[in-house]
Amino acid sequence: MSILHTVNKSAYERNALDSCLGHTKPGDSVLLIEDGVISARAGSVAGDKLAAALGETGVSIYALGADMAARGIPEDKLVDGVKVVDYAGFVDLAAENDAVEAWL
Amino acid sequence: MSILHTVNKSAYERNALDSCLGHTKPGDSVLLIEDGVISARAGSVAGDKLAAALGETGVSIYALGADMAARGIPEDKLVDGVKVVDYAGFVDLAAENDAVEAWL
Amino acid sequence: MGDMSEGGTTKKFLYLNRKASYGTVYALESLEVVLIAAAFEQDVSLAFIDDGVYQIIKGQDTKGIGMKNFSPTFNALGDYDINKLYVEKESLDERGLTEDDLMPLVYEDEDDDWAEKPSIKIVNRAEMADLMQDQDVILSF
Amino acid sequence: MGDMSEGGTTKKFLYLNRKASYGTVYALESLEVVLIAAAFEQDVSLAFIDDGVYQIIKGQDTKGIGMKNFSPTFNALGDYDINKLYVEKESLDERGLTEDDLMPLVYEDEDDDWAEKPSIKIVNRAEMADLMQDQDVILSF
Amino acid sequence: MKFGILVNEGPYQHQASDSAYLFVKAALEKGHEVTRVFFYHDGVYNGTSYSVPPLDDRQITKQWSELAKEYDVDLVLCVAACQRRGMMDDGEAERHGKGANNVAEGFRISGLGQLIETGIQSDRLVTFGD
Amino acid sequence: MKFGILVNEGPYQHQASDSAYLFVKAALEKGHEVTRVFFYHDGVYNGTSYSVPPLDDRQITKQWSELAKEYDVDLVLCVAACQRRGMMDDGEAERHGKGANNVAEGFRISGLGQLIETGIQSDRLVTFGD
Repeated sequence: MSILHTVNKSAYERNALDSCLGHTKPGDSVLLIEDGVISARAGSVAGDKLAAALGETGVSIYALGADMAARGIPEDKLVDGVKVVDYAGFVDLAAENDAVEAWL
Repeated sequence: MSILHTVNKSAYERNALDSCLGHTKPGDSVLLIEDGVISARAGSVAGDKLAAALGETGVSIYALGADMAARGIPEDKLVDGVKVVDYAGFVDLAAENDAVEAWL
Repeated sequence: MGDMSEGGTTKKFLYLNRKASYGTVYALESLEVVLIAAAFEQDVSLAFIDDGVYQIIKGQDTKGIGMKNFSPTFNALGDYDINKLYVEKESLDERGLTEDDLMPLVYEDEDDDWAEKPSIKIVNRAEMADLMQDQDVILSF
Repeated sequence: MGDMSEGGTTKKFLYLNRKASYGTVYALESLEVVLIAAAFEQDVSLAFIDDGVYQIIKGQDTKGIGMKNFSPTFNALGDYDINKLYVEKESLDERGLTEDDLMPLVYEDEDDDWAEKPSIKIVNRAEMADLMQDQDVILSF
Repeated sequence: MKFGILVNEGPYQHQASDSAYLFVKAALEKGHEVTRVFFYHDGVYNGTSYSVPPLDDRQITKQWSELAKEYDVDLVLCVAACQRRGMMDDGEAERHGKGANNVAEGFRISGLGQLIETGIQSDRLVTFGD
Repeated sequence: MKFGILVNEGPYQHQASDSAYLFVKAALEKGHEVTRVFFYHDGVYNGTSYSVPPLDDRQITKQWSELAKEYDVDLVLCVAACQRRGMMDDGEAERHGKGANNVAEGFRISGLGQLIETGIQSDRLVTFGD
């Protein structure tokens, strides 16, 4: 079993990312969409948290490229290890995991 | 000059209370309404933060009684120093201060 | 993907409640879906984490905000065989709450001579994460 | 409560922007009000704090999300004599951003031979708090 | 004292319009003047005449209409928000070739200038949102 | 694979319905099946036929209608949410003595049971909200 967790709000505005990361299991995936991508910028408070989670929790972290572009976040400013996907990749992640959990 | 700051979300869900408290001046008032009242419960993480703000920032902190009651928070469980007001009291606070700033 | 029972598919449904009642409509609507879902004979669990724990706090009184107090409806869940309400201990602790602050929700266990038993189970964060892994469908509000 | 000027009341309006663009509509609507407000000849300031700083970040490209990129409209503010855009340094720092990541918004100063000057002022949190104290009307989105 | 009110959210989903209503009612009962309630963004849904909530739920639109009538409060729905969100009065319906008017009694559709005007003419502007 | 979709927010205010639309489109273009899109809470506003957004803005309701037609997707608006929020089809309009139908092409009003059914019949349920 594995879960795709979606987070659509910035870690600066809401507790959704923190709460999500506290409830993942190794093998799970976390996808940042909408304002959620703001958390993935390197050299930031939330980015450091994500980097730590990548090292400690055994989860994979993804960010939706279309939402990054809209918020002016280039791929080379992402936290190391965060992977960029498009909507087709989002669909694949939903299919590859056994359930999708939205952290609204 | 003084400002009435309104905060309508819990400090556990959003950063609005933190951001608000970082932008007050001595003599300002902060009014917790809606889910914002959850932050005012004594013996909690947010409650401790509010207690510290009461001691350090020179602001007055209020909570709307009707919203406390809806969320099962009795007056005797409030952080010491937080004052309870009704809607008429909310109106008075808005009138007594020079401007009202909503932390949405 | 779930077992077959009584001619239909039975899946594990988790209702994820992370917000308090009244400030937004999600708590009320989550409860509405749970009640409707009872007719579909699925395997239903409710999770209360973050501010969601406030949904089942004792002593809610909504007269002053003009809304209906729907918290008594949680008492009816047991009659619909919905008796797995998981509340996260860390979420209670952060908010200065204990199990005693929650409504004493119960159900009658038909496998144990209809003994009255508590519907609320306090679990820690790791157990809550395990519970999530065990679901077919997770509904977030 | 504001001065009288050209037969009408002039008040100090602060537009408080705390949310990023596109995730919610508030950023766009705040900008719409600011543009309309220009016709009323009020004393207008814009504050960008928290995720609001992302509203004026460089290089926004919305093709992939199907929405209109309205960030170029910020360039027009100078032509409407709206040139007091206060950005909080602490909010930039937390997010790993610097002034160089922001759009280079400018206006032409009519009192200085139409010299081009920056509209963005980076201020610290204490200065932002002082700015708020100085307002008649604070519009939050 | 003159209060202006800004409501940024629709009814039922968020508590914002309930809070705004109770604030306005309290202000009026204390003898203050409420110059205008401006409904912006999803706030315009507060003015729909098509709403038929359960009888044991609050009737938000009706409450606004009655308050406006009793105290002569100006309830304004932002026109641009209405266009995106499917709220129209007779004028708008005709302009867009739609057959109906779903704006409730006591509400009117107008422009954002009315919000600025409210800020200028009120002693305090109080905002309710999410 | 069969996807079911839950949309909890209305159009324009939050990105939720945009994200849901782009996800559904991508899933369909990859050859997956989308059994149903269930619009709950403010999500029901996605189905208003009265919306007339600016021409340079996205036409969210129309996009849903067209996608539903092209791929035969079932777009369901929650009836209880519709009643509170002023969305009605001919049947509801008649029942409540209102004169109009503001449900756009391709959408239909039905009960919450359809959401549970979607959860049961889909391989994955994906939720978009605020």
